Amino acid sequence: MSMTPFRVPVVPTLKKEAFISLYRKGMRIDDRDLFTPRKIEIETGVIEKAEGSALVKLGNTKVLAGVKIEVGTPFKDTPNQGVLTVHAEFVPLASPVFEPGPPDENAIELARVIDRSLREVGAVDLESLVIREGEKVWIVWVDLYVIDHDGNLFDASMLAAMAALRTAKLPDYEEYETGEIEVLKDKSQGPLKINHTVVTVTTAKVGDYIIVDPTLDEETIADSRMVVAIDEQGRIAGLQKTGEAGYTREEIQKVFNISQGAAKVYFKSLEEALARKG
Amino acid sequence: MSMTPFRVPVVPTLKKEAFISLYRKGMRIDDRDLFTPRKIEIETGVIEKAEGSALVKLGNTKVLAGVKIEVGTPFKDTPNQGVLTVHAEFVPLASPVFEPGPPDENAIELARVIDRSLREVGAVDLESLVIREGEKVWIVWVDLYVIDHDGNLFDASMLAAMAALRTAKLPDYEEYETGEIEVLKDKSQGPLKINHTVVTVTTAKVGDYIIVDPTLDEETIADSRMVVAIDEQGRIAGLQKTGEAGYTREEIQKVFNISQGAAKVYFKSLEEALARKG
Amino acid sequence: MSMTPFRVPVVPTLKKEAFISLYRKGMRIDDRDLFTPRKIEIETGVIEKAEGSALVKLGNTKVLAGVKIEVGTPFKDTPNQGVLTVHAEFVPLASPVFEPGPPDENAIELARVIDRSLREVGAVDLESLVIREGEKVWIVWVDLYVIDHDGNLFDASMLAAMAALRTAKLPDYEEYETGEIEVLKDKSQGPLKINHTVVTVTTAKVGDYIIVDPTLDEETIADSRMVVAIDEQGRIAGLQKTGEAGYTREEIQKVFNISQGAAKVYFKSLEEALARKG
Amino acid sequence: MARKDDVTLFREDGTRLDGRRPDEMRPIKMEVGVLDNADGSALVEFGRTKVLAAVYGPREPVQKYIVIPDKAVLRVRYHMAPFSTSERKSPAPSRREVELSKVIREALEPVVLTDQFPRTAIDIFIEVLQADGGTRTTGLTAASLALADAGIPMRALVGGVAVGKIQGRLVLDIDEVEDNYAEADMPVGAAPDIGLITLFQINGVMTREEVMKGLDMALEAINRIVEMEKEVLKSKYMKVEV
Amino acid sequence: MARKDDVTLFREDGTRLDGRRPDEMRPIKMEVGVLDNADGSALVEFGRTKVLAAVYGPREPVQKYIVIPDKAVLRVRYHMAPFSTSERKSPAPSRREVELSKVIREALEPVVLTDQFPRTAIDIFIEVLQADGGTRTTGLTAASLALADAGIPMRALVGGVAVGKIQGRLVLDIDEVEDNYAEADMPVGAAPDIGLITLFQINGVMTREEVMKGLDMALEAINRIVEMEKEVLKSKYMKVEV
Amino acid sequence: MARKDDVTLFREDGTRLDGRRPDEMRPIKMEVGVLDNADGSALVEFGRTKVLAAVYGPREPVQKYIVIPDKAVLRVRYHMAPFSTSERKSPAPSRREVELSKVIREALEPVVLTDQFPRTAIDIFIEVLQADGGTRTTGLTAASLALADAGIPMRALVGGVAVGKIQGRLVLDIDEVEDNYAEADMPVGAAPDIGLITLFQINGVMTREEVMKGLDMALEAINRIVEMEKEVLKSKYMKVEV
Repeated sequence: MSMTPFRVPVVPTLKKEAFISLYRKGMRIDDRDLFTPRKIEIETGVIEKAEGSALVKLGNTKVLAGVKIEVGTPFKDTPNQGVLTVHAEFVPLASPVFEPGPPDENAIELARVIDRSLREVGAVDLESLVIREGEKVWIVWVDLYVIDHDGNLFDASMLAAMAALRTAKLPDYEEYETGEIEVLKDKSQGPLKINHTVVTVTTAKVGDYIIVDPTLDEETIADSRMVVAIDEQGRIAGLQKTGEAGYTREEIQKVFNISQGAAKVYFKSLEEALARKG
Repeated sequence: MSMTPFRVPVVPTLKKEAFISLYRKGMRIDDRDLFTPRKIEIETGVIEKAEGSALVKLGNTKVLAGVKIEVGTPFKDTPNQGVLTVHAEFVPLASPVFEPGPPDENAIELARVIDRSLREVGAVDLESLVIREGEKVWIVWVDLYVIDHDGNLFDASMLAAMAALRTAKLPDYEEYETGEIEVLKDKSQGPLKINHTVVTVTTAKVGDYIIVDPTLDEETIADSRMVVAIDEQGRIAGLQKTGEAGYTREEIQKVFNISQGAAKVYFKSLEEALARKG
Repeated sequence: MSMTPFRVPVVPTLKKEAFISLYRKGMRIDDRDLFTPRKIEIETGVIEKAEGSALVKLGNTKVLAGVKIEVGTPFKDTPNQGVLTVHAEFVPLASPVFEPGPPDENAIELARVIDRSLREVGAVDLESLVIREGEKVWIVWVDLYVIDHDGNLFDASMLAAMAALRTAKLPDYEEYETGEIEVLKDKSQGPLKINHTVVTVTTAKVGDYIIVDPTLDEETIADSRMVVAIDEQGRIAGLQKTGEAGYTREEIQKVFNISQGAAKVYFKSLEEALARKG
Repeated sequence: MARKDDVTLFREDGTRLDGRRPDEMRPIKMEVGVLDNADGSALVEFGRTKVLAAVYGPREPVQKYIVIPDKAVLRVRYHMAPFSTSERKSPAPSRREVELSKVIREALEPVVLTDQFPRTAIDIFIEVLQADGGTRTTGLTAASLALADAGIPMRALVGGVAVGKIQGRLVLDIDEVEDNYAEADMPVGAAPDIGLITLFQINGVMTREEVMKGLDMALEAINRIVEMEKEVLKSKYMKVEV
Repeated sequence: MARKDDVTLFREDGTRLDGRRPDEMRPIKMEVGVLDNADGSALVEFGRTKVLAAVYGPREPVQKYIVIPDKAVLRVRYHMAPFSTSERKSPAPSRREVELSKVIREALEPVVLTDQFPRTAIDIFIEVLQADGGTRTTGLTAASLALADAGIPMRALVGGVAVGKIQGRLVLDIDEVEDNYAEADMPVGAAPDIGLITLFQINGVMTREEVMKGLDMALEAINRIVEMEKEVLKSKYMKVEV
Repeated sequence: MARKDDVTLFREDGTRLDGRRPDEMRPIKMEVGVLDNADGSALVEFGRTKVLAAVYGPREPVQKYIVIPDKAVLRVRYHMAPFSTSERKSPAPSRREVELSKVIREALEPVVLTDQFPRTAIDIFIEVLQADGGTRTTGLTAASLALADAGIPMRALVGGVAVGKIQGRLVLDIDEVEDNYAEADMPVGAAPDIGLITLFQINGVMTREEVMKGLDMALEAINRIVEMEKEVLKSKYMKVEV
């Protein structure tokens, strides 16, 4: 059952007014303009035992993504494809309000939005992950681990997922006469085949303003958010309105303008980090 | 752990006295006599995508039954039989006191009583559900969905289950050389083979009175209830005392008298509805 | 999440002082000295339908162990070994503070300490439990059922586990041409092969004193406990510090002295009980 | 579930496989006060079926919101030990255990004087240690003894036994093998001193005459079971007095 | 997930497999007040998709700690009946159902006047009885009607419909078969009377132009859906008056 | 579990496979204040083992009934990230994680001055980011640093390390490969400044002499670990002062 979340009623109203009066001047509390994401740091290969990994810092938000690749069974209706699974955990060390336990609706929504965007652009070449058609394929697990929450978990998570996938290696294996597959964890067949790259851009609606990459403070006073997935060609590859307010048609146009701009910043940071890596 | 349910202590006592003084005159608040069930409406085929389905209205109580038939593995000790599984959910839209979550003891008891009665009379011809002995059989799922609770969920659920099963179609399938079975959802082999029909009759004990088909108001003030399953031949095909009071031997005799009478009403309604359909 | 357990703050302090002043004289409330376990009663074969079973009374603490042996699949990395699994339940009839539900951290810790000790000494001959290498092996379930809790559940549980295993019989089976295995519950291949015997000795630290086999009253006021597993040769076969205080190096030496002494008492009781039986 | 007609559950002389007459119960053992922590406890055996029951209360429940203002809440858990059955039973409560916890609670509600202890809980924990047929009725009998042992005021003691219909014949106190081949199984619980049947289920097909005949067999046996309960409680009481 | 390019989802005349034009909705049925216990209820059908919604409240929630001091808590459960899908759906809530419960709640938050009922809960239960595409938007429509039927004050009614992109073409109100082969699926919910889009998701790849064109198709359809809602509510209201 | 005797874990010169002497630890890295939201945090690495710890509190717990009138409740969660192990670990807490959460909590109880914060909770979250042996002792070390970083008053800092017995020889700070072939594994946690061993487990068979010798190896190493903790905390403190 989804439930209206509790927000302290008085304080945010004052804060919201203060924020809006800054927005009116095109400014934000952290000296950004309305349309620029925070500083982005992307470090890959941070978990050597994972097939791929990345730590993304988006301002003070930190998300760790780990890619594990294991042998499993394909879905019945796609016998000639590997499997991609995205899972997100909001571990309690990331925020005073996260509680231990199974993923809540926010963590589930995040994982599903990331998962759909990766899937719909065909980010991972699933056809290349077949070991024996209909029987044995590679399962690619993308685990998103939010470790410090200062707003905009979607964009940081997607960058981390993408950076981890782009640097992931496919393990080698041996096939026995019995048909059993043994994964050779220490040997690699080469990089995991990635066909497309996608980012998400989250904007928040605060009063009449649309701002990109909201901090936690801004999310708290925001009316609603829009998460737009965008591929290398600038196409829309997924979208999720999340939050309690509605949007006018005009606001949606504005969201697209802002998102397509910010997407370029994200793509640039990502490609630079990956180029540095090798 | 089963726990004494909470009942408001004062109001029901007054209501109970009022109801009993009516019973003394052979009357009930809804103008029925003590031994007649409420108006019964049975509509089948309400969920086209299910293999069988029925909506039963017993007074204001409404129960939807859906039958799904899938391929599965037989139980080890009955390799030459299909499998019948009954599941009940008291979804929260049915009553202000139902909470979302896994079935509670009442829903589990209801499903198990219905399941046992169907099984014991041999309602579904399980032998006809074998695809490959010991390996592949049809699994018949009967899902009972209580959507409006005004008392006597047992009888309404059993009528719904029976009507859904009696109108259910067995899907056709194709067997591949690999031995795999593909179910052809849009084609049917013909009706699911039903060998016997069974109904349950629920009576409530209120003071010295035994009344048939209690409403929710009557259940609230009842001392106890007896659910008697009865087959086409009038035999007892299952029984469950449910509720907090005990019965004398004489009261049990009386319950059987009343139940065998009411069973005929249920059988008649059921057969008429099925005849209209077929 | 593990949480500091609640203890009433005032009463135990007084009780603790009273207990310590007895310990100072080398005495305990139940007339034992500090280094002697309570009276031990071991009865085996109490559950005829289990492959092995034992009821152990250690003072007023009572633990029932049942061994069930079933056919299953070996672990991938040990294809030529059977499987030993230890599970403990603190059922609510054993203590006013046990609640129904899945095992809590105390029951899990107990099961894991017992399991590790049995495993590390090689108590059960796992190699003798292979039916078809890599495919079918015997799974030995040891279920520990605490039914009366008066302290020192570890030692009573280990004695019960050991007595049940030592008297357990391996079922016979029939293998069909299809490769399926049918267990013949009523026939036995002979005793389960046991290679080593192990006991645990629990001591409690109360102030400056180390006492063996604490009662529940003593556990309540104890600073900490040490569970030492000891094999037939007097070697240390496992250890677990459990409880909220730390130990000095000297205290640990003292714990070993006391534990190795008490282990002999446990071994003697166990062997006598098994000799009586056999 | 298997109902092979080629299995014979009766010998030529009409007795059952274990030598019992159709109306004969298995040997019954009852012991009270077997546990130290519980306020009351009992171990009851019907043949190889062994059930332990313990009672705690009346006490304040941990979850205070469950109390009822004008009486005690009865809480009953029927649970099977993992080693009690032929195949190991997972310790998580099954749907069957959930149902039987309810059925046994409702068999005790008419006899426990819960209105003497408003706003409290009386907890009854039933552990099946060995299952060989008739566990719910053995459990009910053990619960009755444990309640009495705990000094909980009761209108009357209750006892229980199951009647089976096997190859057309009614038999008392069926065991597991008989149950596997029975046409019907009818567990009955009753409080003979107040003339009330408090547990009543039928699983199977019977004529009404068979039901009433079986019910009378059960009630007659329960009379004897409850007399045994009284003996056991009296002898414990007397022992205490000595 | 399957996207076989050899499947044709359009006939030669440009109509869809079921004969609809690209911008044509399936037949819609709406009925309110279908349940007796609920404070408000509605059954809505878009073609073979059938969704039942019920509203309870404003009421005091059982778990009192969830209340909010200055408004009502909206609680929404989107749930699929086990028999609603081709393969039986396990009744335990799936991750998809958890997400859609949130998405639908957030589509209702902007229209329900929750600040009129502080410290209460308004519970909206949505049961998908038959799933043939568009269940979330049909559910949103049913929820809107059930809220109105319960007399909960609202800023505006909402309705929803999904637009799909199939073989490069935009089509309105896609059904399950179309969804299986769609390049993109875009569910939209809106409150036309206050000009707000309150539910908006895209699953798939579209150009920005396609999105805006599809959004306009959806908004135009939602206008008609909300008009139907008003008709149904009016006729029920009038009936009551008679 | 595998203990093949044909595997050699020592080189001819007596050093281990990774070149370490038997009493040599892996390279250790410690960093504090790595997270912004937590009141205190630390990242500690022992070779390839990486553990992150965060502390929140003293704070009022959400579930108010868990408080203790005369001291703070310590709550500890030891948890492994799904990507931390060779085979992906399911995120649901395993029985092992439940046990280790308790063992680590009990290793911290003797040093945290919980009586200074009655009726509050101090929450310690330990996330294993990469597991290569010694995760519980690395986690304990990280927790000690995070507590100090959070400004929680402590009697002393604690540190931990595991000693292994491999092919009859005692070795310090065993890694995963060594652990897989070890005869015994003995994790030790201690607070050298107050002379207390606060975490102590043995998994395997050892003589008493071996245990004491291994314990001394561990305690000597923990002295060094705790000195490193002090250095790291001092340098952070000094940085803040600048």
